[in-house]
Amino acid sequence: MVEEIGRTSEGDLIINVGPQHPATHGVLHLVLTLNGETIKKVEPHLGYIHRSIEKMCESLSYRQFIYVTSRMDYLSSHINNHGCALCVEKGLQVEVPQRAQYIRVIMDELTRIASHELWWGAMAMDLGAFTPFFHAFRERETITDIMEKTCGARLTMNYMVPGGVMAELHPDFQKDVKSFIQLYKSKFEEYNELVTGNIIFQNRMKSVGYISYDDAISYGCSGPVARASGVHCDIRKLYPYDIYSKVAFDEITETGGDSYARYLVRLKEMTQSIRIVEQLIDNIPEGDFQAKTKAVLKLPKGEFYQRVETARGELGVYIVSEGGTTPYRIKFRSPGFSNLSALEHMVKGLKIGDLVAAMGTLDLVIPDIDR
Amino acid sequence: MFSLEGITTVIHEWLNNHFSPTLALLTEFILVGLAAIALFALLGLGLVWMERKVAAVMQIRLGPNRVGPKGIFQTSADTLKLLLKEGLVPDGADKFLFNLAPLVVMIVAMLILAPIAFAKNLQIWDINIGVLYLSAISSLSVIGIFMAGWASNNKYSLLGAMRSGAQIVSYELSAGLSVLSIVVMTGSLSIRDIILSQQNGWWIFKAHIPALIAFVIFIIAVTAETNRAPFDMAEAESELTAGFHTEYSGMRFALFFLAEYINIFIVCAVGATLFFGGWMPLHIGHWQGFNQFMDYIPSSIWFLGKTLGLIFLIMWFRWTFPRLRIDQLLNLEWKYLLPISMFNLLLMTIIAIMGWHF
Amino acid sequence: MDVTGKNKEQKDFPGEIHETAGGGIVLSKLDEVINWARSNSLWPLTFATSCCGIEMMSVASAKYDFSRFGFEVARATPRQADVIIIAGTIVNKMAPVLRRLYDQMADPKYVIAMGACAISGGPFFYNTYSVVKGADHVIPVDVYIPGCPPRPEALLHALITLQGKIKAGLTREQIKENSYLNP
Amino acid sequence: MLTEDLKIQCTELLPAISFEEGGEWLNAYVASEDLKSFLGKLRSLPGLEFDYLFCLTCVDWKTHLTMVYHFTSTIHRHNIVIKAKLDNSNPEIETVSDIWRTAEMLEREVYDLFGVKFIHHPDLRRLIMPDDWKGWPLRKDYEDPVNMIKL
Repeated sequence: MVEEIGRTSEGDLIINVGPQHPATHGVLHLVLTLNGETIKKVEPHLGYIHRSIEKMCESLSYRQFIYVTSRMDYLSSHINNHGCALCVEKGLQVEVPQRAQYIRVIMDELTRIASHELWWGAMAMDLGAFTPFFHAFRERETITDIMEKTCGARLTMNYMVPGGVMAELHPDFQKDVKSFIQLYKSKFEEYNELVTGNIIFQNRMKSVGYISYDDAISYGCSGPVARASGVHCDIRKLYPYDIYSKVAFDEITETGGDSYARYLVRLKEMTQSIRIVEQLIDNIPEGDFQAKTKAVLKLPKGEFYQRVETARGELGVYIVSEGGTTPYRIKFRSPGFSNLSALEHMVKGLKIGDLVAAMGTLDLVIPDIDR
Repeated sequence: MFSLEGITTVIHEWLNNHFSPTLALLTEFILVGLAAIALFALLGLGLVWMERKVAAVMQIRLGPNRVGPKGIFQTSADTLKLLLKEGLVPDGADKFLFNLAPLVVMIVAMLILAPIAFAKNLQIWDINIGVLYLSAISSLSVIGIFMAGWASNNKYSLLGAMRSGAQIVSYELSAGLSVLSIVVMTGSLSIRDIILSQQNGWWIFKAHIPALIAFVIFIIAVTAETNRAPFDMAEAESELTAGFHTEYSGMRFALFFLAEYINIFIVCAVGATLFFGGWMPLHIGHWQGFNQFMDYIPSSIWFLGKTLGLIFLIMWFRWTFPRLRIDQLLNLEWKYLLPISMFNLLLMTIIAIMGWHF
Repeated sequence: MDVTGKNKEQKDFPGEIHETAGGGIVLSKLDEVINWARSNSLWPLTFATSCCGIEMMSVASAKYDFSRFGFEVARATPRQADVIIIAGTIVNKMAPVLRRLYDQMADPKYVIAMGACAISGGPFFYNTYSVVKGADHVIPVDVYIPGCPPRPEALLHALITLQGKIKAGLTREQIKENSYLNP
Repeated sequence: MLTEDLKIQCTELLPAISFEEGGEWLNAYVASEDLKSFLGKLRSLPGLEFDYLFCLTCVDWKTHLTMVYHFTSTIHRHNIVIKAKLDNSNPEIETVSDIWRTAEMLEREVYDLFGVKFIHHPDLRRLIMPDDWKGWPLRKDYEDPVNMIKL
């Protein structure tokens, strides 16, 4: 079908977007079939960052494999680790101390805010506005500093281990988080002024990349992408883990189904995450931060599945155990993979600019898709 | 009062006294050419530096500050590097057009410089159809961009060039109409006459709200014509990697880069001339004292100040607005700006005929 | 020679000023001026494969701000970029693409391998069927930064080291060029 | 719907179904020939309506492969896991990509990594590995003497 000069037999233009392209946020490769500026077909090609994490996990112990998952969806590495830790705990039937549960949820939510901040900046950059990126990073760096103090890393934290968390909180943790909340609240209005209220931005976003309720379900979308189409799919609400059942927060849904709705969902989610952190930060109970577990973990024979809500959607950790010290098979159900599969449906018949806008609001992290 | 006029007159007289008139004219040609090229280089370096500093301020950063005081030599280093960088020509490219395109863009930018009045009596060529000349020449730059896009044999470049063509051709109209509205007021196409007609106040104040509308349309249209964000469809970094100059490297890319800033300077200079009186100091009606006080500031400072103010405005756009989509861009022009500017021109004509302006 | 150029007197611009009667005259070697320009104008390619890319973005952000050194003109097209920062793992499928990107860049070009994956295939990913064990199997690398991911300061340090290397004439290309001239 | 009710309803739909005890959700084994029609019913029958396929994968058990489908219903909020054993040497199964569109990409991934052929799949090509790649990397017998260290 594809001729040498990059035209189909119908005379449509075929262009490659990626693997190195500023809008793909990594090494996604899209093959677009264009009629003028109008997109006729989008074909994703994956594997440019396929590091075979699933195969590798088969030879790593239950403590070790969690480290690798930080590198999967590196923007919500805490949540990845959390999901894996929960799945191992499910197999071990370990009760996690209350303190660890609180710490985990606070960390998850801070990660979610940091991830959404970065998305906000990167998405604005995709649309051609450079300044929001720097404003988003101003707040994001504060979170990174908090993480660094407690976890010792800025990005790939590896803080959650089976049985709890790896280390005690930094003494300044609560103070820092509170000052971050103050900062965030004082700056949040800027986000709306700079981007949300901008008429060009709204025109670029509204009724672009529409996906209906039924299609969102059929394509297996999750997270903000599905919630923007009105699907209730927040794992934190539906299948609460740790202490999510005890905290009050709203599941944000929109009915628009377009890029603008996805944008709003993420923006409002940041506020909800702040709300969760505010509820928990003063009430972290005293006690152990880690349950007593054996040095070498052995999961009983069986299959364990744990779903968690990352910043991008539903992450599933599926462990098949043969009773040994290493998993027999691990599958990560990554949110980005399913969200990406809906891309073609979203942008067919739109312009190239819309592809960038739709892809920006999908918030793809390519290593999470390729694994 | 300090004036650049003195310098030019001295040179002119000295040359004519010592050489034959023909030789003097030729020497003047060369001098003017050299001055223009030097101005180009200076403007390019200065404006790129300014842009990076403006961006830094908008983005709560510091901007270049390591190379020279406040980083003022940063752009010199960049230019020198680009000069020395390998200039690649892709295999599939049409080599002749590929090499010609940056030159066309550059030559066009140089040509528009001719009728601009930099200070009182400092004008390369006081042509009596100055404004028409500006409009005519500035629309040529699209040919260079088309050439670049086509000759690169790259689909991104081609898309960028196609976008640029559609964009420049359409925004030419509103830019032209808003320029016309000032011409209607002045009754002359000559840049000199337009500036002199603002002796008792700038047109943006004298011609009431229609002039303001014309100015807003002018600024939007020229931002689009110079391919600047939010209308940088031809470049569209996040969509087309680098648009029409995707395949350009080294010196050829530097020429495009330079031409962009020269074009900004020129359109802002034209804007300042038409709406803010060019080198004409701020005069208010018949307030003799105030007007005389204003005259103490040299005319070149007035001109540069106004132009830089407008350039800052255009840079401000770039660093805050998201990019438009191609169909929205064309809708904006054909459905909004063009009808508004036509109506505005009518209004201006009525004001001019009835003498309602100050 | 010291790569960071510390043994020389720190100067903004190569060359020296000779005081003469009518003012100063700047004398300097052409090579040094060229190296000065090249080292102070390193435009990176917007290229990132994984986690390190986020730290690369952090370096661009206001807190670390590599625009101070004039690095902020990130070019999306390899033709106009000077330095490619390999931020993240390179897998077998990506390797030809990386090679092609490098080939598309105009000389002189420099390469920084950022993070453990780009240096050696990573702290974890050495035992897989798909990962290239170090980007220097594909393209030559000038500066390596360890870390997983390296801190933004580390990337800044790497860029400054690269500047020093260019100024000292010790990059791969410069050495190659000299060996042609003085065999 | 409770697990017990689900069990009864599934047995009614497909008498040959067998259940696996243990696990968080209902685990059911279905013969690979029956899978497509059975899953079609799971999707459409009122009261079941498993409209959300959230995980589709394969497990290599050395003697055979097992396809694993995780379903949930966004209406009734119940979950089910359907498994189908496949022959190791020539694994083939009907595609479900026309029922759940997310399956198209997921099945391509499984094909790529396990070599399971999905019959009637609209576009069954390698998704992740290069097109000229030999072998199915996630199979247990996959060996790469160059790149992988045997532990």
